Amino acid sequence: MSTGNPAAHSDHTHHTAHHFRDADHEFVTSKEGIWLFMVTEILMFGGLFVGYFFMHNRYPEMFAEGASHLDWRMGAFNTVVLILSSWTMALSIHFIQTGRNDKATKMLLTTIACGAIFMVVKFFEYKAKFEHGLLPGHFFHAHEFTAPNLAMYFGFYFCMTGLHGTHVLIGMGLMVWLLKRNLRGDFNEHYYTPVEGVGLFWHIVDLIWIFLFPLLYLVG
Amino acid sequence: MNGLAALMSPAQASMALPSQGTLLAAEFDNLYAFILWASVISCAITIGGMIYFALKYKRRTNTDKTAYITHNTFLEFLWSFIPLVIFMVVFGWGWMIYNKMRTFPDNSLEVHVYGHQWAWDFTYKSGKKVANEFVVPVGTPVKLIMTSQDVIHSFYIPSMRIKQDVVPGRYSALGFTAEKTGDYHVFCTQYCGLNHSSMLAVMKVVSKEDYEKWLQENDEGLTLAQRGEKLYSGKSCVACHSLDGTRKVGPSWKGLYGQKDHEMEGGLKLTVDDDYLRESILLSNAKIVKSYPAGVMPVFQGQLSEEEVNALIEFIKSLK
Amino acid sequence: MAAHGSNYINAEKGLASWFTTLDHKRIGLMYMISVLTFFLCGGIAALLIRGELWTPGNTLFDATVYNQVMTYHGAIMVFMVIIPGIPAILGNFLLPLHIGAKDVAFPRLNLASWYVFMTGAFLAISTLFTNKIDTGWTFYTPYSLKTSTAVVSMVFAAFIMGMSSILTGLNFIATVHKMRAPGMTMLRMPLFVWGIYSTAILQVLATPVLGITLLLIAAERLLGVGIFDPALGGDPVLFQHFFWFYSHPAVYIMILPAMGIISELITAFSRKTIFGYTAIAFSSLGIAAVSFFVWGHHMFVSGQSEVAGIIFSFLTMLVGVPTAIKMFNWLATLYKGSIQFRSPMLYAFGFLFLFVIGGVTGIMLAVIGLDVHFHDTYFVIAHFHYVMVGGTLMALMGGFYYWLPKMFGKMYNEFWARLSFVFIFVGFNVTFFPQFILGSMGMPRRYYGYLPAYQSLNQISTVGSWLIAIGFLISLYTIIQCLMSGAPAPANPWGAKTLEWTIPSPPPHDNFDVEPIVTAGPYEYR
Amino acid sequence: MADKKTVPAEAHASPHFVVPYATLRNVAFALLGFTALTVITAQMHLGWAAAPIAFLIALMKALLVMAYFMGLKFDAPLNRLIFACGFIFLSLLYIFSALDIFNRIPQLPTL
Repeated sequence: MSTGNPAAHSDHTHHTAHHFRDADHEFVTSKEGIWLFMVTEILMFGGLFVGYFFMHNRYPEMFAEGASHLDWRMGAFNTVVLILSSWTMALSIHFIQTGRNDKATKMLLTTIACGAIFMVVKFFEYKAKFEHGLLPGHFFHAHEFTAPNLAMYFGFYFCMTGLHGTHVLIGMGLMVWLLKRNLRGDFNEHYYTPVEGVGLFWHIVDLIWIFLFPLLYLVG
Repeated sequence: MNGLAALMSPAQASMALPSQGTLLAAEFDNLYAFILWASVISCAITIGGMIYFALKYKRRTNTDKTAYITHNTFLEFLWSFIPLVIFMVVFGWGWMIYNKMRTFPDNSLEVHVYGHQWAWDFTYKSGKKVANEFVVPVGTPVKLIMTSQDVIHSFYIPSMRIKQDVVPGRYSALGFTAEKTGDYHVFCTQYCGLNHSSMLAVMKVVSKEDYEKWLQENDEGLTLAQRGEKLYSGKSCVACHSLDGTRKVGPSWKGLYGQKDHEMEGGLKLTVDDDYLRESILLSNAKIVKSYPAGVMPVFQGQLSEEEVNALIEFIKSLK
Repeated sequence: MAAHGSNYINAEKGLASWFTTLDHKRIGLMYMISVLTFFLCGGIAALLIRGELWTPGNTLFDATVYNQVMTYHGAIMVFMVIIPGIPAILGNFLLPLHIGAKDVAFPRLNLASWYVFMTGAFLAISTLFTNKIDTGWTFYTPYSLKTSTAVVSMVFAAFIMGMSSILTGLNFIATVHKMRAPGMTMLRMPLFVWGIYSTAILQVLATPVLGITLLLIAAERLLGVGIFDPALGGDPVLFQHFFWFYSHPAVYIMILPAMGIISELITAFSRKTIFGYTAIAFSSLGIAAVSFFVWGHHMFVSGQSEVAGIIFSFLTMLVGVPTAIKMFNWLATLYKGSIQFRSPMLYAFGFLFLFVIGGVTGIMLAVIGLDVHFHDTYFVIAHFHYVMVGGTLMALMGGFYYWLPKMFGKMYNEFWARLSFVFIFVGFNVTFFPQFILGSMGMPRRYYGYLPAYQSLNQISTVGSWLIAIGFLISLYTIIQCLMSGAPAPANPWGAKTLEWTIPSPPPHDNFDVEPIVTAGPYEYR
Repeated sequence: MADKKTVPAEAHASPHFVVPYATLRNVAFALLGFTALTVITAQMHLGWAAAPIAFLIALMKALLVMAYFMGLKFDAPLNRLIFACGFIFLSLLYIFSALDIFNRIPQLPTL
């Protein structure tokens, strides 16, 4: 099939799949697919949030006590890190679109680094919780607490941040893949669908953290 | 053909419904009859129409011309609007009945119902406790206040046309006024594990005098073995242990006492004596009889008094 | 236009070419083989259930085994047969053909979703060799948290199969939006596509919530978080909300594509344009939308608040209207048609017959005052089998017979196909009609033992299940015979008007040698 | 629902859009500003108002991310509708469950 792609041909130049009319057709279709996938992410995390709201409504004191065990400084720091990473992710798309792939590489690297920093901070947070026995459910063995079912708060804490952290790790893995392809010269201003897709995924990760931060650390 | 007979016989409650235990059941049956007939008529129209069209417009030749009819707004409005009206009528009617079901008079006789795997316990205001068979007076509003110890159960009295899930950690309620004396089945309708289908109870509706007399009854004057027999059904041993030698979830009690070479999982053989029975009742999972499942029987330590254990063992001894 | 030369079946050779294929038609066939295998498993479980219920006590096995068989019957039939059934088999095969596309939007994703589905399915089946699960397919808490069986493996299996369902759904939505041939406007799409499209929307919007719910069950069991566990301060009724938020729309995931098939069958075998195309198309979307806020009718006696129950009862009535519209429009399509009694059409008649009964009993159950009595009795069992088996399975069978010539380029034996219909249809009614009576008499569902008074009706029902089994065996024979020695099928054996009949049977690898340009609707029988 | 144009791909002149660098930078600063604001308000211990304020700020941040970083402001209307569906149906889950849960007689388990 013809490539609807006027850019220079290298071995890795993207060829429009045979069942699409042209490159634009492929792009809009892929993008819609990505958006549909993002909807499922929202609904999946959303279910967890709904559960959180109902339980929070039932046990406000318990949740407040749980939140007091978290360090809001770490949460705030991680929020800043994720916002910056979201920005650099958006920039890497911007640079590929404007033909500056080397800058995009730097931005992708920064994004991965931010993800890594986020996970390191998360690691230290988790470590502190483990040391204090602030673990979910059956594993909870902290001393000095008042709410009888404080274990539930940490159940939520670990489920929500754990699922979110898994997404961060997946996102980082995808970005390493993007980085490799970008260095190989796969992307140009006409073809950057994978970058766009991973970008949207990464923004979802940011979006969820934007809500998790006040929910778990501030309001409690 | 009991079911079909019930369906055909005009004397019975029609439409295969159980007997009517309350006035509300009669109202229920009226609504059901209405919907049933409306359904029969709509089925007759649609299925009849289908068959009529299918036969009338059967293909004659391979070049039949068909009418090109794309739509008819008036007809389409009609067959959206008429069902909607019917649906709204039955919705409102059902709502009325539901409201009555969920209204509990202040002067109701309150009975606490406690569901657990796989039996029902009932506690009366007087402190009287019974299991799997409870008694209510006729013509008196009754309110059941229900909760569960373990998983969700559901309390269902078909003749009263009422049902309510019994949820652990909270109370739910059922209310009714029985109109006729007699025995009524109670089912558990929320799947609750192994013996879900044996989680039955009987509701005895008796006259007010009999009810008062029953309330005064107590265990005095019964032999130890007789008391054990009451506990056998009361503590739901009956769900898993037969008295006639048939194999249920657990071993039968028939001829159990004194049995020699009673083999356990792991090969241990012992003679069934008072100590073994006592341990098997109180710490049920300490020894498991060979080929029977472990961890099924609840632990009764702290649930039974010393005297009750004795009564049960005496009852087992009496089963030769 | 005989089937000569290259087609999608012989375009590539060898087993490996099937496992790496990106062709939507081949993937459809792979789904067909897997789903039919699972259908056989679920069917055997059904026969075992009915066999055990021959007597009130122990007939074939004890309560432990009964509860497991009942659970696997439900889980297999729901997650592995009916939900993937029509969309993944016929949807995959037909959607691109129907809209004049070369393939679905994301062929690789399509293959991936088959692998994901099979992974989940094997995990589900593998629990049979461990601690067999006994919760019922609904996984109600707290029982599913207390039982010692393989709940975690099973919920992960269902989670994985849910992911597959999501991927299929989003693929189909993008396909419908973006891959239509020139001139194929939304309102020129066949109604089967509308059914699949509405289904896909449900798959994408509802399944993620099931995903998180199942993950939470796993978390409850592994960690003891306590959201759904009353012993830890959770709310088991909240679980039911989460569960039915998915599982009620899932009912429409099962039935909407079936309704699409019926529209195709009725027009083709009446050789007449569909009555009220727009009404049927939009009623699919309407049903899909409304299905998201009626789930509470599964919970009328669960202990949810009475206000919620009444509102859910009211909203449920609204689903009845678009369903009634479809029903009457199909009838009106028959009017002044030229009706041919080929076996697919017999299945369509069977569908209409059974679906009306399933529908009106659905209304009975939606009336809150009546449901209090019928809830969790055999009445409910009978109702949803009338809709799921009498509806979905009838349509699936009709669809199979309708498109078999297109799929394999061979005609089947009409006599055997009709005989199979007779057995399935009669057997179905013999099996499930008595269950309405049992239900009104008060026999609860999921009962291993029952009152002796219920025995005769149960025995009638069991005999019916054997008739159904014979019917499906005849169908199996018919299909095998068709594949082995069927006469070659012409491109358009039925004289139908949708696009798939304009290309040879079986279709070539790329579907359309020349991209079709659509100038009219799908049912232009003038 | 879906666009009814004959050939969807040709309906848009070009589906690509570039979000200007300055816009992305401004949004990033705004997001950092909002983060600071939410931390500050949380330190003020505003009682019942704390939660609504925190969520209002989170909502503003989320809208900024969606509109500019994710480019929904410039994207095809259909994609906007699709993404909105996620939130609409999530709110259905919440609203109808709440309809039950907040209408029950409050019953706390004996912990």
